[in-house]
Amino acid sequence: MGAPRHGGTRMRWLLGAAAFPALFLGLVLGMAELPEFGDPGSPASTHVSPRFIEDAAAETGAANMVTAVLADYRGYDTLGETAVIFAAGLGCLVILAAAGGRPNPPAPGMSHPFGSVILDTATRILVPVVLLFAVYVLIHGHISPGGGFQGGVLFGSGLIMMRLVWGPAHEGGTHRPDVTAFGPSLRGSLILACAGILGYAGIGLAAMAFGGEFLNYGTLPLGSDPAHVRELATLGIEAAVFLTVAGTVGVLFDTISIGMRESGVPLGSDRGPRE
Amino acid sequence: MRDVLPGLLVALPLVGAALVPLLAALFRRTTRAAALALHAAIFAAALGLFWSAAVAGPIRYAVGGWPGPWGIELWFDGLSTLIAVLVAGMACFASFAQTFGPDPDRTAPGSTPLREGLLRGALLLLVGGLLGIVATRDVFNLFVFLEISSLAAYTLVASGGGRSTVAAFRYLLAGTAAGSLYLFGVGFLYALTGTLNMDDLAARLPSVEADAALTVAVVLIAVGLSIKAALFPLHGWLPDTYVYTPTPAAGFIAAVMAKVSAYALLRLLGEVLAGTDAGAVVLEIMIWLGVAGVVAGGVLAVAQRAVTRMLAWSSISAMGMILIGVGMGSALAITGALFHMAAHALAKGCLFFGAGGIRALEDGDEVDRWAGLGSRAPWTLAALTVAGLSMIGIPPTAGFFSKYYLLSASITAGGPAGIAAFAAIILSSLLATVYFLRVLEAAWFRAPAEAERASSAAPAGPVLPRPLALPVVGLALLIVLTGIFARPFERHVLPDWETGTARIAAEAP
Amino acid sequence: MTEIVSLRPLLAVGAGLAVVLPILLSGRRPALREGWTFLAGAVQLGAALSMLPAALAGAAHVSPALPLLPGMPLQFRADPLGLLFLTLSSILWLATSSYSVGYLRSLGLKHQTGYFAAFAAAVAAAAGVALAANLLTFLIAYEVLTLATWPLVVHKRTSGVLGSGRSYLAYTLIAGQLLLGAVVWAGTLAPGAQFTPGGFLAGAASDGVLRVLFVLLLVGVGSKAAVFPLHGWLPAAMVAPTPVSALLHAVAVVKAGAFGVLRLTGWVFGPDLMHDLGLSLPLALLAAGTILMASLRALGEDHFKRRLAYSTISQLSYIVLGGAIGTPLALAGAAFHIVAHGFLKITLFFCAGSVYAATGREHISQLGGLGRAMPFTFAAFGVGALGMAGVPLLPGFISKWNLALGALDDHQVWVVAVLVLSGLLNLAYYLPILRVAVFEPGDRRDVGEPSAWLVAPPVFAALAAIVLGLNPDAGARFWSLAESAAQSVAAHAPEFLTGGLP
Amino acid sequence: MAEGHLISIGLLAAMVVSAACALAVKDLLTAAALFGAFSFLTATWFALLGAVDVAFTEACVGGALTTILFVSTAFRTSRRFD
Amino acid sequence: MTTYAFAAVLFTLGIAGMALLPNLLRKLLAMNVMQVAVIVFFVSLAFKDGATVPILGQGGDPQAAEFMNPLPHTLMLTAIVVSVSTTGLALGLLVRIRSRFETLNERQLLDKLR
Repeated sequence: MGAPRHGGTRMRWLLGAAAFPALFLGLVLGMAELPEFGDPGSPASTHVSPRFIEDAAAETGAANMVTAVLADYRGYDTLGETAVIFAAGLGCLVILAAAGGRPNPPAPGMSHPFGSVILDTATRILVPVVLLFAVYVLIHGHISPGGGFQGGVLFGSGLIMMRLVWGPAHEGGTHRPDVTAFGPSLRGSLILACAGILGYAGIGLAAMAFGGEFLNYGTLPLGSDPAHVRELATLGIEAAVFLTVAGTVGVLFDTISIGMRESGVPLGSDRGPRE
Repeated sequence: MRDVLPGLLVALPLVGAALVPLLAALFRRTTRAAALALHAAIFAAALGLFWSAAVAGPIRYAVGGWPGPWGIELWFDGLSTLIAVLVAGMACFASFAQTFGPDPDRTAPGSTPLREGLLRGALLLLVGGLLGIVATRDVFNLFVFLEISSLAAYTLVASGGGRSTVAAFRYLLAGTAAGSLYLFGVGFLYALTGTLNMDDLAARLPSVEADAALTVAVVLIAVGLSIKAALFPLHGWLPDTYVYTPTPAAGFIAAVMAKVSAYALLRLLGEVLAGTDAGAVVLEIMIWLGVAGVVAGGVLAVAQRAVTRMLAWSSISAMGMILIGVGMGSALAITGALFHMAAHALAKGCLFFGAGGIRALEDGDEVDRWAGLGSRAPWTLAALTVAGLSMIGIPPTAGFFSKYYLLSASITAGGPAGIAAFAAIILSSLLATVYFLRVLEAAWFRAPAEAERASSAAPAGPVLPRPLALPVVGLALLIVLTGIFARPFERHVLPDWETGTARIAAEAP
Repeated sequence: MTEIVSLRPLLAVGAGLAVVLPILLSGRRPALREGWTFLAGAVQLGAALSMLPAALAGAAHVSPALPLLPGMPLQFRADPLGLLFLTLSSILWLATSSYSVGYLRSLGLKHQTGYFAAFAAAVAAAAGVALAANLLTFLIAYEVLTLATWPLVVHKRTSGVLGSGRSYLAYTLIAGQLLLGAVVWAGTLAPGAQFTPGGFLAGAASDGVLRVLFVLLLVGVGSKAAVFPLHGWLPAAMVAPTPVSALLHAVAVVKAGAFGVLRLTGWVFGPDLMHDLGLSLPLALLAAGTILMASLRALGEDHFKRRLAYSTISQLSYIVLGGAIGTPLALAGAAFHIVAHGFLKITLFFCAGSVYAATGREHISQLGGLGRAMPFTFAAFGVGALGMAGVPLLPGFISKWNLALGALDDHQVWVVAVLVLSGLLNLAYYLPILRVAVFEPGDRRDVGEPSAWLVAPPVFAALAAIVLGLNPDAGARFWSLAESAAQSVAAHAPEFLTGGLP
Repeated sequence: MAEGHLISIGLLAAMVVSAACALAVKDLLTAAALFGAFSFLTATWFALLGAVDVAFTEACVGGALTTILFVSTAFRTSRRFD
Repeated sequence: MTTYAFAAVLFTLGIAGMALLPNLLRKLLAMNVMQVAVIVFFVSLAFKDGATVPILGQGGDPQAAEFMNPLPHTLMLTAIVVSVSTTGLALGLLVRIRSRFETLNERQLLDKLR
């Protein structure tokens, strides 16, 4: 944090030697008085959460209680969460990619494809499975563990695998066969991420349009049985989150590791600071 | 009206933060108009909420239709709507200033339509985060929006390139440490009470016997939010951050960023945790930290040669004063703290827009860069003078009245802390007099440096480009108006605060 | 004291402020710009005179209360003391404005627009100080006065001038902040802090607290009234152009300080509380010490305006002395001395300015032979000097006479001795100036009376002083105002006061 | 649940050790690898405690993504901490 | 109680690392450890003896004691995402700092900054 003048390293270690044991002791003393680990009668287990356990399935139609709380009871939290990861994507774009001026240093390893045969065939087999599994995780979010976030990251890691093995989508010089063309450019990832946030907030505003509070899916005209309506809306929410997370993971990887620039061309073969 | 505005207030910024970059990415044209329209809409929503909260009493809004401790609630009383109006208003000025491009560091990246769109999206995200903090009634939701506003702020700080990236990284470390400390504190509270809703927490906390755990929770939350609010002695990150941030963002961040964390501190320690004796002790300590902050900030501001760094240290002094108000807890003190937040936000925003612009155009940050500017641009400098006078606390600006409230609160509080606070506030005004009038004297009464006058006829033309000059003059007008029409401030904020704490006390089992 | 709610007090205070913007805007047409100043002066004087009969009949015009802070509105009341100071400052503002026109034109000073705008703001602030109904309004007007006069003091903008400007600000703003603290404290002890004849703090807190509060308030107003330890800024402020010095000394700033001390002793604490707390005697001694010290210092001063500055420091302490004694006669004498000193000192400053404008000489030793060259100026100077010394048939005598009677009512014989001694000292440092000017030879070849704009004001002020000396109630009935002000304070402290009015 | 408790303590100990090593080691790639191990150990502990969703997320978001980013930063900057 | 203690150990390790390590990248690692510590603490709050994973089996009337507390799990999903986002942004900053100042050592950076 606010590091004093460099002459102060001795002082900094001294300060550390005193402050951090005190912090640890305080935490442990405080923890001693917390309810016992695993005690079913603790306030946390008896006050608010019983309703989530007992009524989640009936009220929101989701078997996975965590997803029920995540998408429905505390859906506003998850909107904030999506905004957080969107902010990270935006930040990396502003800092690394969308800058006119001086280019970033060339990235030695990452921006050139490995291109060994074994990796090539393994990727051809693995990537479709990963992407399919990602979509499965998204669809079954409210029944089995998983959901928008996990699906998004898996989808993103699929993209990353392709980037690693076959190099960035727009190889400056020789163009690998169409396979390498798959995967969004930087601008595409940003559009994906924006679409996710707009989708999520859109569903929330739609609920308001039909007379409910913000993000109150009960009012949406998606059928008669309210639990079923909420289940569908949860799926919509998860899909929106999926888009944002997938887009942002793409942006993070492209800007940080490959150093891709706004023009979508990797840095290595960049033609001058600003077209 | 009352059931639509809360949703709009929180949704519009996030929608805007996604829409503006989308437009920039798709159409590659400037997105100035769209951003300004969004900020105006958000400001209108905030004003509407302020009006309806004042007329028809506080609004409780259950997001997602789930009330009480299960779902997340938003709470709009005089207190939170006032800060919302302040944030949304300053955001309009900042958005207008964002068309002003030059950054302090020559190696800063040039501007392209996509980059401009992204920066506008970051500002909207920052406003969304801050409004989320102001509106929420749920302690974990507060953490989420604290992180959104912080991440957006790191981006805006780092957009200056070069040295601002280092300042942004150090700000990120401090901010994340603060967030984790706060979250740990929330974990303790959740373990002790089982709920995350502030009203529910306030009702259940007095009946908790685990004193040590409660003290740890209060200390963790207080330290976490104090780092975010740059309260002395946890202010390490602030000077570099405010100095190296590009001007449009610096004006907004310097004006409201730390204040919203101070508002969260006030909400939690002043209202929710006030019932616990650990809370009372921490509040007492905070008064003394505030006093130390006021004095240290003032003294170090006097010691600075660069204007923006001087303004950064004077912010630390002002946050100290707000801390004193929060610490005392009496209705008068809280009104003083809030009024000082408003007055300081307007004045500091105006000064940073002015100083940043002058630093960029005059290519230097020292006080004598300001020599002779008064004759070149009288109206802009008059506005900066009004802001300076408000910082010192000269009537009829708003700064005078907020200091008046704080002084009378510290006198009625009495005791050693009260006297120390009284003396500290008087001393801070004196220190402010020294370092502000030094700048104003240079601007109005000192001829430009000989070298400059010899080289070229005093460079005529405006001192600030239009996207900065307008916010500066507009904010100066607001400062004087807030000063004179302090009554609505007192009539709406005061009763809500009293009824708020009284209501929570009544609900306790 | 019945109250008539009317807008006239606001008109009196607002006239100066309202005219600031037009002056700034009409920078290119000097004639129009001066017109604005005179218009504001006339409006202010008219409003003051219109409130006169009511004040004398015991009723006071009160402006509607603009609610500013809990329990402390922004309110103006035209009570006798306030009206006395308001009328004096508006008359002298007109005189100084006409003098300024001539002075600035003859010396061709730059930034005249800013000068007149700041001047108008300063006088408006002085009017605000005069008519303030409670401590908060007094404080706000007080701070605005400080800021309005700062640009005037540093008008010449050279680095030396800026230095003395900084010292001026240091004294006055530090005092302002202490006053802010004291006003807040008083506001909490006695909500509303309205000025009430005879004081409103009786029994509001323990004696110790009240004494500390009194010291804080005294430092706040005393620094402007140039009481001994806090007088440093006044001589340093002589770097300002002469009309500004006239403003500082006679019209607004220092007068506001002295007026503040009177308010403090008569309307905040009140004479009997002062005596109970044992504050009267130390304050009186402080005032007496200032009188003598400043007079001695003036003897040794060769710079013309700085000698006048030290004479002001000593003359002002008469008012502080009157406030300290607290008997009705002493208060009436002190109040009237505000007027007397106003007219006399402004005459002396106008003469000093005319000499500087005509010959550029600033030191008394260089004044040789000017007496014959500038007869009217030095005649007026003679009247002013004699008036200052307290020679009968001039206003100075009336205020000193009543001060002495008031002191005797309170059995303070030593005060009379101080008054006599200071009278002699006045003569000791004023008459040599006349002697040098009239009798000593000096080159006065191309020296003559400066333009009419520069001669008329001192002569007018001298004549007014003479008229006032003969009939203190002439014109704006200053004496009856002073007397009714003292009477209102006395009415609230019957058991303390023994002597009646003559 | 006594024996479950024992495994949980064991995992926690392993987590602390791997975290401490990750911070102590000088070479960035080793640190990234150790940090990956730390994340996956944490994910296993979450699964042990029945927090399956959190385990899933920690494994792929915390473990995989963060490690990839750290390794790629190593390529962008320099392998040795200076 | 011992589980909470481990969370405290990790937290202190993280904060100490952030404050004391000279290299910015290692500070970032320490920051991640600190954030994981808080997540460990929350998850340990959610544990109930004799309860299973908070996912409903084949219907039937779920009882509160049978399932783990889902609320902390939800909160921690958000906390993990927050920690990854901060790390991503921080790494972006570090790449930019490295390219501009050729060092990631805080002491050398501070000298270059002044």
